[in-house]
Amino acid sequence: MIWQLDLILLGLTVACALGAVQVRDLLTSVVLLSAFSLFMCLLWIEMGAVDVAFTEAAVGAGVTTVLFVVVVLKTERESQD
Amino acid sequence: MRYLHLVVTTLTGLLLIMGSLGMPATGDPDSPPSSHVSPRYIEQGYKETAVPNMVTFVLADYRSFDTLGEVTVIFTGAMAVLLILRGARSEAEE
Amino acid sequence: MAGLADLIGQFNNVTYVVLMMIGFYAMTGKRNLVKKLVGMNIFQWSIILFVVSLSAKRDATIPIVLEGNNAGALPALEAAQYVNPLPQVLMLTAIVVGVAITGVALALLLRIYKRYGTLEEDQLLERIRLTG
Amino acid sequence: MKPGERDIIIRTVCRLLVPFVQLFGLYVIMHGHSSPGGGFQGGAIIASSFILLAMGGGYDEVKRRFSLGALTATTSAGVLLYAGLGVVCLMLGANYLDYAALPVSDARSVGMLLIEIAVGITVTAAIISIFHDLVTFE
Repeated sequence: MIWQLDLILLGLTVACALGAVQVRDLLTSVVLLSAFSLFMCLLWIEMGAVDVAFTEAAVGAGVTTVLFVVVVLKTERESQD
Repeated sequence: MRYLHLVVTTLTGLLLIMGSLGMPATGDPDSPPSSHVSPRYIEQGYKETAVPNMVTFVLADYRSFDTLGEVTVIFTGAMAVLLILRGARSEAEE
Repeated sequence: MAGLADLIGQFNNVTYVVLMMIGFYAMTGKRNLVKKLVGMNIFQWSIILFVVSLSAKRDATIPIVLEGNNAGALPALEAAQYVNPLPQVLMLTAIVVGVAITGVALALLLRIYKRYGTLEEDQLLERIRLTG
Repeated sequence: MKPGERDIIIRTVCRLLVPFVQLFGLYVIMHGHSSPGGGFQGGAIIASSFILLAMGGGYDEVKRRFSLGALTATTSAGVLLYAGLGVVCLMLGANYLDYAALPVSDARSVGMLLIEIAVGITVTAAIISIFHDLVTFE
């Protein structure tokens, strides 16, 4: 564990999460969720959980984003809040 | 009433922060989760199973029942999506 | 220095609560259903962050046995040298199950949009009341 | 260029990448014993190769390569392989899912490899199935 790196990555995840929740364009929100997931993946490599990081990179940042994008493109892209 | 959700969120968060201050510090080698059953896995697992990756042997050997349940959950998820979306199509055709 | 070490040790615990608050706020406060789903994903990953944080150990390496330093004889393994594999196993499966859950939720969203033509909660409630 | 058609560069690069991605997914499943990897990760990687094919060549390209009935059957086949290995152990006189009873050398390692393959089959087929259902819903 390197605590300086830990602190930076935690800050970046919180920033990405806030952006994903607050932004009005849903496609941007989904892409920010993907970035959030990728920072989580880096955080887990830093904590020594390589298998979890691998799963997160393949599943969380890859497949979940594709499923979300399919649904956003099939419905509406704008959100009211 | 408009800001009720903010109040609820803040209250829950404060309670959780208060509760989590008593948690063991991250990286503590003697914390309760690291001192009960996992030393047995780390020290004996390689001898017993001849697999170097600890996550793999705990996932597929010692906790195999658990993984069977998870695989069943994924299967159920795929079947639920199939029934929700493909069932709708046959309903519309009738 | 004990005070600083204690403070550093609580970073992850506090951040998981902050992420969980963000997710909970999105689930309760936002009116768009896709936003609620994004919040649900953040909530889920905050719990995974909490459990994986329990597995970390100072000065420990990844949970894969180092082979080859003395050929033939099995290396003597010490628990303090490797991070705890058990929480990682539990969360590994939780992530993949999360995709199945997200898939089911997105399927329900598509059905709702096909039937009512909107994903905003207040408009949705109004249309449900109108059509009965 | 018609609306549903992709650029030839995107189409060619996606189609060229797919076999390598699938090979890497198989490597991740098979090599999960001594490096990070396993059934869940490898299954997700193989499934994402099909998603890449769908993005590159249009979804009709992918649909020509497998039938829906076979996809559903594959999803169940993984779970059945997993549970069936447990029953095999039961028949050999050991507990359910106790691979040490299998009549091969390094039995627990071999049993784990079979489990990983079963998990990989289920995850691949389940993710492709979910993706297919979401994309083709009208």
